[in-house]
Amino acid sequence: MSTDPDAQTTRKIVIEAHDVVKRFGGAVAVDQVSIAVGAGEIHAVVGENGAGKSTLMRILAGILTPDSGGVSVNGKLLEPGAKASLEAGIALVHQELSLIPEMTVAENILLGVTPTKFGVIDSARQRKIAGDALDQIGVSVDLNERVSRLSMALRQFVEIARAVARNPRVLILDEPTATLTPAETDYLLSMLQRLAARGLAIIYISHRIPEVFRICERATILRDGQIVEVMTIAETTPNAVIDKMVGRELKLDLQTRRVADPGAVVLSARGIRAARVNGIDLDVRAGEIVGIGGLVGAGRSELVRAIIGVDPRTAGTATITVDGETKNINGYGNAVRSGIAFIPEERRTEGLALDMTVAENITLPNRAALSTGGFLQRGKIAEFATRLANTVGLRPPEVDRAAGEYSGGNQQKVVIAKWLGREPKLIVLDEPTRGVDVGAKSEIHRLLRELADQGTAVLVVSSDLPELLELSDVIHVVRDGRIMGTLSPDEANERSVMALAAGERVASSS
Amino acid sequence: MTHTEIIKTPTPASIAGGSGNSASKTVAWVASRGIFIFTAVLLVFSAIFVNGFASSVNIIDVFHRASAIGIVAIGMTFVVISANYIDLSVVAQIATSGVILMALSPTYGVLGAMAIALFFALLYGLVNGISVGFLKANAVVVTLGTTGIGAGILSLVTGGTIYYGPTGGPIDAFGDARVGPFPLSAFVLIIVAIVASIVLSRTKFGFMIRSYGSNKQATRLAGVNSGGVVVGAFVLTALAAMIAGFVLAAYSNTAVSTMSEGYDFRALAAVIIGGNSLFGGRGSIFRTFIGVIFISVLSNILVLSGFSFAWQQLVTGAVIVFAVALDALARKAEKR
Amino acid sequence: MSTIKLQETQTGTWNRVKSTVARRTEGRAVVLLILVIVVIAMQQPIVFNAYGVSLARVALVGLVALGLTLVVLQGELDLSVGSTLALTGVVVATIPDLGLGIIVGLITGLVIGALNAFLIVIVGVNSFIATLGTLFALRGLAFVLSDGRPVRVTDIDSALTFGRELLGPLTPRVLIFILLFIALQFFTSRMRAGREFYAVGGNRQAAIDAGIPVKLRLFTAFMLCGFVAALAGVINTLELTAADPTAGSSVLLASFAAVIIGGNLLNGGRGSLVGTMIGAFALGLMQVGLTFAGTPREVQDVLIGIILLVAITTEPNNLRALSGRVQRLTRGKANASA
Amino acid sequence: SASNGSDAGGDAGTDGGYNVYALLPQGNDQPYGTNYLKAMNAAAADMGVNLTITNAEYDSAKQANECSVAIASKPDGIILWPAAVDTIRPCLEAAKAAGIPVNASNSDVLPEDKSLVGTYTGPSNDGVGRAAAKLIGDVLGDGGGNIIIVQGLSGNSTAIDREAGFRDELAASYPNVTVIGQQPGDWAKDVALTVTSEMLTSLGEENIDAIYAVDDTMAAGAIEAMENRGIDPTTIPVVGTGNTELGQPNVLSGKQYATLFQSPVWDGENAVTYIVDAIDGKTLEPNYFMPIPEITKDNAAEYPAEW
Ligand SMILES: Nc1ncnc2c1ncn2[C@@H]1O[C@H](COP(=O)(O)OP(=O)(O)OP(=O)(O)O)[C@@H](O)[C@H]1O
Ligand SMILES: Nc1ncnc2c1ncn2[C@@H]1O[C@H](COP(=O)(O)OP(=O)(O)OP(=O)(O)O)[C@@H](O)[C@H]1O
Ligand SMILES: [Mg+2]
Ligand SMILES: [Mg+2]
Repeated sequence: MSTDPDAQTTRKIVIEAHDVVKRFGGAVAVDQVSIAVGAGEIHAVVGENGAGKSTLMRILAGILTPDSGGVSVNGKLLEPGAKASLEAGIALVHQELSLIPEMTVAENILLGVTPTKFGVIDSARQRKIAGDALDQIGVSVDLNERVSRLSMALRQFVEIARAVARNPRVLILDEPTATLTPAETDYLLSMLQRLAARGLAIIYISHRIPEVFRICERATILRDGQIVEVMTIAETTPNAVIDKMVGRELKLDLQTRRVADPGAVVLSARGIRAARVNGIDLDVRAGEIVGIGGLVGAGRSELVRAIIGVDPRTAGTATITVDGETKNINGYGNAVRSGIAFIPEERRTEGLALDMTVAENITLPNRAALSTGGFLQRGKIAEFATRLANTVGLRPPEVDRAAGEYSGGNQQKVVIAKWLGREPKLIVLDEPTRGVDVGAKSEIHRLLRELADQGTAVLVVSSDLPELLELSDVIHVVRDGRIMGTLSPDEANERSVMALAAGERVASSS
Repeated sequence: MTHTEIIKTPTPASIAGGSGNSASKTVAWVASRGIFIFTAVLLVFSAIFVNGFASSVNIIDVFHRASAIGIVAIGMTFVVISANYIDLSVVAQIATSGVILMALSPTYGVLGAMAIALFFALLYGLVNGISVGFLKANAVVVTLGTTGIGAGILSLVTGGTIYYGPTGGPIDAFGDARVGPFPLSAFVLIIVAIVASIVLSRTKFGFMIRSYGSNKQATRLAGVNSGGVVVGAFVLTALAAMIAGFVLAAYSNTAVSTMSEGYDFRALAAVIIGGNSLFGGRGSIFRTFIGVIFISVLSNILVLSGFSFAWQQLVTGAVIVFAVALDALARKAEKR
Repeated sequence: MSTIKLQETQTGTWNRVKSTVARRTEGRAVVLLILVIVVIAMQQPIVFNAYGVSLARVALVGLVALGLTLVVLQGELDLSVGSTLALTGVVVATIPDLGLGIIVGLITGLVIGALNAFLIVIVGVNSFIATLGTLFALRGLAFVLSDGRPVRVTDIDSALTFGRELLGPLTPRVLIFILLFIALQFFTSRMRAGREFYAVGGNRQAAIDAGIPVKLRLFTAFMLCGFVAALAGVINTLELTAADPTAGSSVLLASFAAVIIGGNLLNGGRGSLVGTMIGAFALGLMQVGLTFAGTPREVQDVLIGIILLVAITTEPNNLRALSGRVQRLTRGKANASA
Repeated sequence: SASNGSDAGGDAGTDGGYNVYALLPQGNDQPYGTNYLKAMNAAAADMGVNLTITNAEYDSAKQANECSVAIASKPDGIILWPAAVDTIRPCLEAAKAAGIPVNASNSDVLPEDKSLVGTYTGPSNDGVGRAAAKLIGDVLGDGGGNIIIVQGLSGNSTAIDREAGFRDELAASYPNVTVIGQQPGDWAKDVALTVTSEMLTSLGEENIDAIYAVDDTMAAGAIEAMENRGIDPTTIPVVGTGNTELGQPNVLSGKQYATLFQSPVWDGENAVTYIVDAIDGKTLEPNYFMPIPEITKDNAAEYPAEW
């Protein structure tokens, strides 16, 4: 496909991808994408969750081999494989951290390129190079510390130092700021500009459009694995970029959002403390959607998991009230029995048994209803599963197919479907649409609204700000395991949430 | 026999369908059912070429070889499918129940002795299960430990005494009993297989074991008491080991603390040759049953053909390697 | 140029010590070893006087465990070490020329390791299953080659001299054991290839992404493991002047125990040869002590079983899981009563 | 000379008593070993000997280490029941160097190692095999015939020695008797039962004229195998070894043609008796062989089973 209308660069092209295609099963993650980045350019790649950004980057870094198309550096086509790409000077900072927990900072920074004398690690040089890399990005950390003992932010910087240490021609960063505070982010961005000034080609992925506009020269916009357009930042506006990303006029029209009439309190948590949760009080009412905002690492997942007993609490109590009867939530099993449903953050590892069928996955939480005298009712199961699959709009609705065969969005629908069977009183979702494509995403949103309208209490953790703003009747913003502020729909906007999440109002105490 | 399972490990690729990978899918289909084909081939081959294999007396011997080990393997399948690799302590468990049966029936009667054996079986199941399920300890190490403790105590208490029942006594009678051409123990094996198969494939509990083996976290987050599931798996294994102990003791009307040496890995071998996945989730009792038949027939014809112990070991090992290699290749073929 | 501070850097020696300790994985092994040493010092001091003998026992328990550790560090397992030991022993004994026999024996070990690695890395069989198969097959081969009988080495006298004390009361076995430990410890802590074992075991995808030759590392580990098992077989054969095809039946579980007690994580990425060494010392010294005391073998089995059970069920994270449950339960009660 | 504190069985009657290590490959884990130990401990108690007993579970490397442990604790004497006779030369030499008398028990050392032991007490396993061969050869008569062997655990030295003696004797004196089949019964009745039955199947009942089961437990298995197939055991003579509690009834009832009485009591007692003599520096014969009476229906009653 041609990208004719797209903005070209006058710079000397360093890295180039030619019509790369990558499929995962049926789903096409990257479709006929071509991209060229010049020396000294910071090039943004933006798109919604699941647009194919990370996949494209993994292809550029030689970690994934494209089904067709290729990657070339300085006009030379690369062999497939990570090694060739590394040698060609491509360094990737992964979205999900890829450090070795039990190795030291120095070892991690030079992983794969450890300097040696006759096979013996040259620790002096190792420490020197690692130290220099950290200096270049201006971060100070004990080189002998085991990475497993570092904070998320610090791990992120170690990852970046690791990329820099290979003094690459091309530096790729996949959502590096997701785990950072504004101060840290600010620092990172200026750092990238310094690196670019030295002639590095930088590819920068972020969901935070302002960052893109601050440092990037051009932006490649992906949607559903395809290039929508390549824009020159100087000649466009954030709204234009967002619209292209989403493929429709995205207006958060607060007037037309559903009017919630919250009923009685269903979930009530008081003084919740746990690992990385430092004393939280929180209520969720029937028919109300409560949103939890904050940065990755703020402890939101830990918060909700502690409330409903997935992870142990160190202090605090949580109660659930169903038709006037109030029960303590001690332990997760008890929570589920009293009408709580939980859609976890990690779909593939916590949400589904991927190699079991959709029907079996749906049966799991409903096993009691679907069995008599300890025996499963097969006929009943098929009928039951199909009904729920249709309710959530699973496509295709073949419940005898293994869950792992479905796309991310459909997998998430299955996770939700299996809980709907229990008609939960409270449904807790952690990152409900992470990696879910646009269509599925809006369907899931519709589903959640309907549930709320039917009087279900909903508690949503999301890093996806538009989603949070769109769904929530009230938003609690979490930082360092504390609620920094609570925003009503009319107070809530990207700015106000971010401000709280970054702790700007309470800068002194952070 | 009921027999539900997910034959292939589904991967995103397997719905890519379309061109090219249909061939590799056929490979996968054949390979994943390899054991059934091999067993059939082996049976036909033996019937034709191995002198005396098809005789009714020999069928009995095949079943004698199959029954005790088969019952253990069927029990072990629950531990394997719950993704816990192996229960090494079955060796100690079999001997314990066998010795208790033979040593205590004179005083407490057969049923009394069985009741006492049941107590110890449950003890084994609970200790193993709780350590693995609730203390999250590695199953191999835990059962290695309980083996040392259990076998040590058994040996301390009984010494090497061979306990034997009166000839013609109830236990001996059971051991010698035939139904048609088959020894009673064969029916015990088949009944255990059917019951186990129903439990694993039809009941809520079996479903939870499979689901747990397939994905521990997701199962727990669906509100399943995952620790309890693991305990259940180990208890079932222990019960099977107990029954195997009875059968083994009855077969020779004797029991001694060393009667079940090697049953741990031999049982696991049967489970694996059957094509059950060690990663859990995937598999069935029927597969284990076939694996047991395969191994038993194999050793039977090796003896019939006069192979020395050495060659029997060598061939058995080679067959295991071949079977598991094929299984792995099948999974690869699917991924492609 | 400005730099930002993201962590409270560890200051003061005490904090350094604390964090250093926190990094180690050998904690429980050390505790056990101290316990054993104290008890022995009170009950069977002779264990220390006859340290040559005691070390020989430690070497007997620990040698194969060293090789096994390399595999475990990568999150794999090798069940075939016992059979490898037996087979190589027979090979050594059946070849008339002792020198040649030893070389062929050691090569056999490497080949077996390569075979295991091939099944696991290339064919893609789970290591537990693959080595279960070779466990049977190699034992069978040992029986075939030896016709099921012990095979006596031709050159008994040279073999005998090998078994004798070489340095003070230390036999070659002990010296080889110590040297091998030093070599492998150096390999896994100072050499790039060895150090990368931790990456392969700790986060295999990340290791691949970083361009580490993961397959090569796996091959290396399994071949080293096979080599060490073979070495043990050679040493046994020389010390005993004969090879027994039934040898090594207890080796697998004993080595496994040493590795586990040594605090090596079976999922890989965490642990060390030092830990295995400590584990081997704890087990070996305990066994010698119990032997001196004439404790029945059964009692020894029970003791070791209990230690294993305790060692594995007291892994810090397991305990945390447990305490979490207990807390919730107790809280449950409290609330109920409230 | 007492170097270790253990006072097990220590009897104030004798001056502190001798400290003796008994390095055994089996013990309470085997029927024979269990009764061997009983007798040994009893004898030791009488003679005021402090016994330290080890069980190497037929792992010769383990036994070698236990040997050096023993030598290190400088006992007055060592009783060695080899796990594998081929592997004990180093142990014997070390003991000799340390000036500790060693007697072999139950399984004799190889001829070339004979000079290194004070004496050997126990059955002649080779002799046991030969005796069995005589019994079978004689019962089959000049016509000879075809026989099968049910062996002990593969690689076990007692089993190997008995088979060797058996085959040698056949070759020497009964050329018409041919061994047409052999399988390990692992010392276990159930295994023996299965393999015998399978050999009967493959070789044909009619072609088998006698069975040598290396011990009575397995003989019992062989007999049951025949009974299960409706063969009258008296028609195919079975010879075993041990005169065990399991075997004797079969001999009495005639189901088992004969056995050879091997007494763990004699074995255990004499091991102690002669190590004391050795320590006391008495001159000893090279061997004190356990009498191995041939037991048949007729005389079985005179020999109560011991294990
Ligand atoms: N290993 C995989 N197997 C199957 N599907 C995958 C795999 N990795 C990614 N996908 C799918 O490919 C599509 C693109 O994923 P990718 O991670 O590239 O999106 P992304 O743009 O990085 O999203 P995000 O902004 O959330 O990081 C998604 O639908 C995702 O579910
Ligand atoms: N400082 C830290 N130290 C250790 N682990 C951390 C740290 N910060 C975050 N994590 C881990 O990273 C993951 C994301 O953090 P967490 O889930 O607490 O944040 P969140 O607010 O839920 O963000 P997310 O949107 O990623 O869920 C969690 O698994 C958490 O355990
Ligand atoms: Mg991404
Ligand atoms: Mg989270």
